[in-house]
Amino acid sequence: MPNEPAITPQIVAEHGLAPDEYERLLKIMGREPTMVELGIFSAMWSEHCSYKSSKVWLKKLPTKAPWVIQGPGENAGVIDIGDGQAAIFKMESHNHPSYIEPYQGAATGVGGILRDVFTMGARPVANLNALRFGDPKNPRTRHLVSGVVAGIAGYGNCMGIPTVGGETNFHAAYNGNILVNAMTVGVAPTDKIFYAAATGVGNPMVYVGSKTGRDGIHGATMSSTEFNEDSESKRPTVQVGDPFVEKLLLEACLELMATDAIIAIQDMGAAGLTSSSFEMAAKGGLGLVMELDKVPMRETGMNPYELMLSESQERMLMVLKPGREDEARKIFEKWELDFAVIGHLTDTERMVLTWHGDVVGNIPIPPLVTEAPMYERPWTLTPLPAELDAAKVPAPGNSPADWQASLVALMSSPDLASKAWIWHQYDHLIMGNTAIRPQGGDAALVRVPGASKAAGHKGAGHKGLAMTSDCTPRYVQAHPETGGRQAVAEAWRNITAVGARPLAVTDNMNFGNPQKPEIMGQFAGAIMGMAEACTALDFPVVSGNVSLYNETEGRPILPTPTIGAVGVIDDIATSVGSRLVKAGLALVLIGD
Amino acid sequence: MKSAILVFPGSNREGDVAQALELVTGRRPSLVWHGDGDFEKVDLIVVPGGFSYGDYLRCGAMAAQSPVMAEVKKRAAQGVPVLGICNGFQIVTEAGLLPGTLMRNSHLKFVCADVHLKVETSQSLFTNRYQAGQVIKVPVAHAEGNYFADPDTMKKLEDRGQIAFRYCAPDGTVDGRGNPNGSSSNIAGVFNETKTVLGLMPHPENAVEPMFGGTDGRGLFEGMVEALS
Amino acid sequence: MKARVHVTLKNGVLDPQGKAIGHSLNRLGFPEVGDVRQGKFIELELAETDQAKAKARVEDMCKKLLANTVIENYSIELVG
Amino acid sequence: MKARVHVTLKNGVLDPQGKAIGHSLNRLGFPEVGDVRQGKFIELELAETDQAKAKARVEDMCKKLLANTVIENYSIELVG
Ligand SMILES: Nc1ncnc2c1ncn2[C@@H]1O[C@H](COP(=O)(O)OP(=O)(O)O)[C@@H](O)[C@H]1O
Repeated sequence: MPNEPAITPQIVAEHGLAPDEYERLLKIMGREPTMVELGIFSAMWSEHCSYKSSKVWLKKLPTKAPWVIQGPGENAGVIDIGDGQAAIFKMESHNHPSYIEPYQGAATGVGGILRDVFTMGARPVANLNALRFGDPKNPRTRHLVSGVVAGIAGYGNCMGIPTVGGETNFHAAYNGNILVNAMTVGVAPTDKIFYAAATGVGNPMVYVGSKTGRDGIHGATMSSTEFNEDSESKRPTVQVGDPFVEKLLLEACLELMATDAIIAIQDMGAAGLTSSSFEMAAKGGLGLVMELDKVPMRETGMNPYELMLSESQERMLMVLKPGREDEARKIFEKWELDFAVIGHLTDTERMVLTWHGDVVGNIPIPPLVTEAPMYERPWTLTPLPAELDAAKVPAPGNSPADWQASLVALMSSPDLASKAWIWHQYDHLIMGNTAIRPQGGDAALVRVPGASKAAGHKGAGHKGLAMTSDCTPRYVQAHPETGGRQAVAEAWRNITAVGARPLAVTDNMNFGNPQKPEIMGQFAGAIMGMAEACTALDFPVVSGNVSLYNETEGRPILPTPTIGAVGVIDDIATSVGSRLVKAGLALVLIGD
Repeated sequence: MKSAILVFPGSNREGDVAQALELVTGRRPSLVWHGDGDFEKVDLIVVPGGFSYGDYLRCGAMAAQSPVMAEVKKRAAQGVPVLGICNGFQIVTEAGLLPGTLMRNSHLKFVCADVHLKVETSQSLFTNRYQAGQVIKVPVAHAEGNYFADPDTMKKLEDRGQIAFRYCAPDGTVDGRGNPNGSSSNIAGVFNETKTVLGLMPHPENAVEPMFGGTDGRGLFEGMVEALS
Repeated sequence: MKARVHVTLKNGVLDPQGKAIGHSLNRLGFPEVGDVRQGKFIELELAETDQAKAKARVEDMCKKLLANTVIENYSIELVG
Repeated sequence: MKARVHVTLKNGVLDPQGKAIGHSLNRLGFPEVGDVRQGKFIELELAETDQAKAKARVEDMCKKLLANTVIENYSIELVG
């Protein structure tokens, strides 16, 4: 390539690759990489894409059950919910972008998780979000809260997907690293689920959606490094979401999916075209030629490096059956979206990138994937804290006035106070299927469309999906194993409390810097606790996401393994909410 | 009763209103794509909620200029009933089928909540199943539902009985408490002069089933069936 | 050629956004701020070289789409 | 004194609104319209008579509230 700069150690470091990781790259390539190749390795081997610190631990989670159709490893998890229907769901973080630009960060987080779900063929039926902010007295907190909530509302409402639940907590440990975890649940016929594995040498690779701009270049590496003073300077890379285009993309994809033209499909999320193309080719054991000059571009003067690493939103990559391009193009043009054939599959197991006919990148795919760094980072478990001596904890006074004061203190604490001001900004009723709304019960409950009696559903009435998101970070901090167990158990209880059968879990592991043994120990402990609880409850983990390096100037967040759970109820008429519906009923306390 | 629901890029409550109409009429309405200048003869045209064209520029502005709306204006002039809900209300006002305009909510936020509406008249094909003064509970879900018209227009609306619904307290009191968006005179829905076009911000289509938001919105659909079948 | 269009609310039309911005500024320590009005500013690239023609076309765009003349005024500037 | 503030998206930042407006205008019979960008235009009444001081204060308002400097630029004009 013209004007290729020489790769210096400084450029390597700027790409977040450790010296030994760069050595590994040289061995795979057998030569010095071009800039675009370096960028690709850097993105693919970032913590965000490679899970290099967490993979060994994630393997310990139970992922199987007779009703699991697809566990971790695809865009989202898939479970059988009867009547020929599947629930497809996942949770994902957009923590760092939301701290930098709360509205757009949160909005594009919602956009990303929606794509993960509809890329598999599901129509999304509900969204949830788990939010952690810093001290409410911190002046920045107000700005972050209002921006994040408006961003989630702006995107989800425009998409027409009800946001039916979530959680919102405050703690000073999140002052410099808020958490924005978004979850989407979708429904698809079990025989119409789409996967990412590319097959068929010669088949066309097709790009659809929005044009590519210079948004979020280096986003994936940014979200894998700690914040510091100069993260402000990374600001211009913030992605801007366009929910209107995503709504068109959803409808266009579902319309094309109703035909049999698609072989494989994958959304462009973190590390955009790079990760989507590598994943599709690697899963199919094939190679790929991509003509980057054919990528629809929003700005002039873009180069291959920028095209491969851009995180522009609302884009998808697909492999079509040969000869079906025109049929597909018509659908996307009807929805006023870009459509471009940008390459084809080969049997070389290499990713060959061309730019106006010149080869600008040529990378062997299997070693990039299989020889990606994997770390068994040192870890020290958090010891079980000493038991509190109840006698030493000051008890509140025992007069009615004291009780009242305690109650007021509890009810006015930001964590317990009503979150109605948040969920009233979310359209939680659209689609007309919301049976249990926010604050209506321990889990949200949404009717499953198309599963009425007419569709052969065995139950007498409306089938529903119950969903919840739970975690109590201070428990996890005190003792990660117990806290991890507790989070799973609470999610399970919340599903059962509305009368549904808990089926499976998605998670979002939000932690600090994994290179610190005590943080890695929190991660390990939480996983062990979650694994234990999921196994005991027959509650497999089918998808999830890891967000590490949530630290500011060395201060980590509270360990926060958010658990999202889904259950099914055969007849919504048998569900129960948590409202006291009439006076004179008995209140009963059960359990230990 | 044969009905057509318009679909614009970004419409998203067309399924909700189709579900409601089907429930009440037993007949699936047809969906009409915005680019179609012509469509089959129907007894009712529904412009549904959503974010047509992303609600960019002004809510409803771009959709109002589409070929299908030119056809809708023609049919409305011939007396074909038109129901605009939420974004549909914004579209039909932008298209000039109804007076006034819908501005940003006074608190500037999107609001999704059940509200109470006072039915102002039962004398219309849309409201004949309700009684004047009756209070119903249906949800709203919008960021720009703050109805505004100049004083002359407001006076005309009042004088000619063109106000269909007003936001109110559960007991029917019309004052600031029940108003979710700052609308002038608590207006939630208005008619054209002949009461064949109705625009309203709330979503009766999300209040037609007991377990999914109640049934207070059902009357609107049943009333139309009665009037138009 | 480029057109710069300003779309502003007519006098007498309530401006909830402007009002909210004014309040916020007052609260943020800017008591000197009185009335605030928010409008739109739209820049258009035009493949047209004749000033007069361009002006007439943009006028038309304003009437048809860019402004809601029931509540908004517009003004047009041409550059380059 | 009055301040007129323009807030526009930085170069390279996606402008979904502008894009949609451009498409719409093309469809409505204005094929000459190319790129469209939408920004905000804010007018503020100020109880301040000193130009230099007013300028500094409005600058501050832009940074604190009126513009999102992560993705937006602003420019200030003082009148009267
Ligand atoms: N960020 C959010 N998004 C949507 N709903 C939320 C959010 N935060 C809280 N909620 C909803 O508010 C209600 C109360 O939340 P919470 O105080 O966490 O109670 P609980 O512990 O009973 O779930 C729940 O129904 C919850 O789903």
